[in-house]
Amino acid sequence: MSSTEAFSPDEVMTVTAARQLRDGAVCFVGIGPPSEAANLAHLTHAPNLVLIYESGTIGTSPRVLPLSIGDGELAETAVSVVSVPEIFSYWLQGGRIDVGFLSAAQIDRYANLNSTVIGPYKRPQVRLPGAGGAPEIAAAVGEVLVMIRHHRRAFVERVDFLTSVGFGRNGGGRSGLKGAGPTAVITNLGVLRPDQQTKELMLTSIHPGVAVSKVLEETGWNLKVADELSVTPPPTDLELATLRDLRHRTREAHQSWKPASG
Amino acid sequence: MSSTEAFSPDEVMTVTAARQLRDGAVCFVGIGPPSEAANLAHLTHAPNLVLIYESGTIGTSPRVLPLSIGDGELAETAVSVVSVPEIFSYWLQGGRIDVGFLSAAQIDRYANLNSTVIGPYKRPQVRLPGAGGAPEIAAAVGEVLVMIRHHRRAFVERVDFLTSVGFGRNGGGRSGLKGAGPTAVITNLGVLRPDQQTKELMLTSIHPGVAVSKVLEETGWNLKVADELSVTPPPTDLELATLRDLRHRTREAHQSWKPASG
Amino acid sequence: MAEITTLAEAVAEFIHDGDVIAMEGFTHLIPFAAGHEVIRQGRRDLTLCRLTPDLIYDQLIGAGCVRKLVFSWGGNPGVGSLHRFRDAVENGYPRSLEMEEHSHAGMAARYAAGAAGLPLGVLRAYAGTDLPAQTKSISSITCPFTGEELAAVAALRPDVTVIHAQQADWKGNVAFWGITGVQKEAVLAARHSIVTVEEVVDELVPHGPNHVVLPSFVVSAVAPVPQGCHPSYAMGYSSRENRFYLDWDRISADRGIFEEWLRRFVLETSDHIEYMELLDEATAQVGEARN
Amino acid sequence: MAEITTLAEAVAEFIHDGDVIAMEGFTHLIPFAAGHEVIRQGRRDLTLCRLTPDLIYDQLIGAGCVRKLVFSWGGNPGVGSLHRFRDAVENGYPRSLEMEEHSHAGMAARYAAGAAGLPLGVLRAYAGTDLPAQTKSISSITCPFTGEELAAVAALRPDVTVIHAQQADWKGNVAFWGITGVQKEAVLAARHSIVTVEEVVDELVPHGPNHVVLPSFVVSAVAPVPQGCHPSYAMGYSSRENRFYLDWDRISADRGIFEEWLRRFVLETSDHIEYMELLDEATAQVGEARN
Repeated sequence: MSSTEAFSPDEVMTVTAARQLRDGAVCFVGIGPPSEAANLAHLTHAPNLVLIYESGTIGTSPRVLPLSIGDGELAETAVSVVSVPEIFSYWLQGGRIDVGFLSAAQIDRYANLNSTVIGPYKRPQVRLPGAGGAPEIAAAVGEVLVMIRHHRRAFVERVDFLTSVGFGRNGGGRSGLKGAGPTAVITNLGVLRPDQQTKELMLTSIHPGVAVSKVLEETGWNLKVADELSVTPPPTDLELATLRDLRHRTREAHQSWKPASG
Repeated sequence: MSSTEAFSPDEVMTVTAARQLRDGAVCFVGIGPPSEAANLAHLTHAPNLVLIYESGTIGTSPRVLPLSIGDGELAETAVSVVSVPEIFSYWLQGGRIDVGFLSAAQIDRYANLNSTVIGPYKRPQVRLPGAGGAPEIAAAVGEVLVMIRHHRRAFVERVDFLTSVGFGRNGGGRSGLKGAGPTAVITNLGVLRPDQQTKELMLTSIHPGVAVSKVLEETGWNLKVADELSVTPPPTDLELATLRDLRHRTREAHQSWKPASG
Repeated sequence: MAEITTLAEAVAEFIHDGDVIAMEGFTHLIPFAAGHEVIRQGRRDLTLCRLTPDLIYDQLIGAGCVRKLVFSWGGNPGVGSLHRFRDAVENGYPRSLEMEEHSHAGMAARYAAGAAGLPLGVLRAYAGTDLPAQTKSISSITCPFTGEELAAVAALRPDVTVIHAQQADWKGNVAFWGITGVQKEAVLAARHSIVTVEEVVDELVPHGPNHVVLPSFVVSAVAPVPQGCHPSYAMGYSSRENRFYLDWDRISADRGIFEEWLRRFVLETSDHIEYMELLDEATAQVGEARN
Repeated sequence: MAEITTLAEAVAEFIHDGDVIAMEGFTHLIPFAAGHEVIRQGRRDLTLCRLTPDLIYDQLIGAGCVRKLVFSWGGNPGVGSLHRFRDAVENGYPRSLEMEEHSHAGMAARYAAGAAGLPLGVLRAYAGTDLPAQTKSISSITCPFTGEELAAVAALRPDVTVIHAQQADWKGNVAFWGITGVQKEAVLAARHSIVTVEEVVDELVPHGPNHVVLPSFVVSAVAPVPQGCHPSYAMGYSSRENRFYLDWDRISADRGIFEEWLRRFVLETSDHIEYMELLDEATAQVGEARN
């Protein structure tokens, strides 16, 4: 089960993201791939992972993946449910969160994210949903994990709008912010991490069966590759079985559900 | 039952204070005489009076008078119980309170109140409990009712410490504040109200059987007497019976209880 | 004190052309029936405020009721775009849409400031982002104790806030529980408030997690509207109809299909009961057609 | 994650000489047992924070544990003065007492700012009063939107917050309900927190009005101490012992009587169980003597 044929790119992406979460961490989760990764971690190596959703549900244990950030099961299984103003003030801004997930339509070499517009703000070609909780997650959590599918339209030289800050337009943009910022960008092709000094994202791990040239081709800037490029350890049998079982349960519960990163 | 022998000075004080509360008003209540007056109003002419205690209990209907601001019965009979930060931010500061009660160790001619120290702040002769909720009640409620027993040590030319503002040291101190400030000072001898223009307190009503000279003697400044000085209507049979019944019930429930204004 | 009335009367009395309106509900308890009634009564030039202007605001925007949107995340949760919202922003259809854009934290702080009677909320927000350059209601203050610069957002004080709750009692006290979002703050920040409820009960007793009670004296009108939050849900009363969110992607993607849907389901129904009946019929027909 | 331990161990581990400590509880759920344990362990030079430093702080001040008091109302509720507090302020006995004095609204805003990770709280407060002239942690800001001047208070961030709650579960999640005061904010503002509880239960289920749950990861230590809030009360577990508040007026009014009380009931008891037993005995004797 560890051959490259045995799992899909989105499965390795989810499994790799899940592995970043240490047991006992307090994790601010969004819907879609982050929720899948966090719940996978919770069900495998991190049973004491604390899952917090921005709907105000703290310490949830959903049996199936929620379809929305405010599914009833999140409230029913939570240790505590608080208001939205409180989740952002006392919990996120209050520095109670170890790790947060973000995604976006565009990312640049300093891990700045755009989920607002493609094109100019006043006359966009594409109006995206907007910031949501992202700007303050980016600023306040201990570390940020970014999950984003790898293609040239997403990995751009310059984001059209800076919705949430990675390391700023020139890599020096975190002064005054508490968290460490993005520590890993997990894609369906590999993992990028910021250079310790320059904060520029480098390819540090490549998923099994993916060519470096493919990653470079799908990146819209001149992506640096780490001297010690590793190959992502493939999903274990347990990880794959748990993920697939979770997806199966979710599909049974929500007939309209499709794997968010699939 | 309307002869002056039939009721005590503290009873007429409580009844007179209760009458200031219109039915349906939202009232921020303190322990002691204000609580007695507000509950009397609630049991007589103002069944829709909303009682709020600073412990966070909104819309209470205690069967007996609470001994502390946070008695269990206040929570048990409340429509809603909220935290102390919330009661001060969303409810008091938020402008949701029509009328608040205050008392103090000292009051001056502009209805400024002192409940902090007698003597200099750093080396007081008497250290009093301090501000509590008073400064913001004084500033934020629609109108303030002051209940205070009338004697020369309390009615002073100049308060030793300005704990909560009436009309400021010179009568012009409410700029920027929302509420109307004190509209009545109810004592065991009479009722003082601010002059519309100067904001200086004037004796506007005298309780049955009390001589004006007695009030002037117990006031530490040259108290003005209204041209149309009225005599406080004596407590009705219903008011007296209700008040005494409330006190009786309270005494039965709390054996250690004594009438707070008695 | 809240009056117990009908939704139609409450909208007629409290919501006027040009008003600033907040219809809140975070995934849970979204006041859809009230949104439809605003469309039926033909309100125009509204400024709509909401953290997550999902389907309910897509419908109002598409119906031409909206001049300005104050928001922080405008998508169809778990599905994708809000096509009527995008059509208004990208193409000015059916009319151009002014925008005042924040983050969730900023919007929450704005309502909380409004509820607290303050002109501003102070928070750590927007750092390093392009939002402050676009949004006038974002500024900054300097902490007098530490010298730190912090974000300031202008208080949000809607003319009317509309929410859906599980219960009210006959005095007009309102109770809701589960995911309670920013509804309490949005109601307390507003001059008036309309609450649709699943049912009116004799006595409110604590239910479920995070039970919130709004006393009657902060509520203007209570209107019983069972399922008034469909396709959102009311914990203890209904489940989220995820299928509708998926269907909406198709309905809203095309101007003609949307306008036909709006005419048939909203403009030509008289109230939420008729709307739900028609929706049930249509769903049954689709079900049969699929079989 | 909270460890479930004894009160003595929790105090020994987390509370040190010179620390800034908040013991909160608004009439309800006041952590008396923890206060006694701090006295037993002989802590000195503490800065004590509390909206209402009632009997619990009167005891700590009289015992000589306290260098500074941060507060908003210092009285014996419904009874009168705190004589040990007054003796310290008026006469410097048993030592002089620094003060940082606020209003309730200001103290609440300071904890809330601490909980929210902000350096300041902004509120309408202290207008026209003499408090800002005495208190360095009161300042002002100007609203960038309206130009209004508003009060600013410095965030309060205790080293340790101590509270009493009705229940915890075995994971260390804590639940309390009824009048919940500022305890949530005080815990979230602090670096560490100690929670004494009436009981540890297998599962926390919503109880009574205003049910608050603190998840285990924001609590440092949970110690089961039944009646740990006596003579205050725990809704659902005990009633307020009003008699003790009246008796305290007499006990605390005289230095000698206070010091004898402190020696006998606190310093020479080993824990809260022994303290409560002794108190019950003494009460029975007084009862007999009165008959």
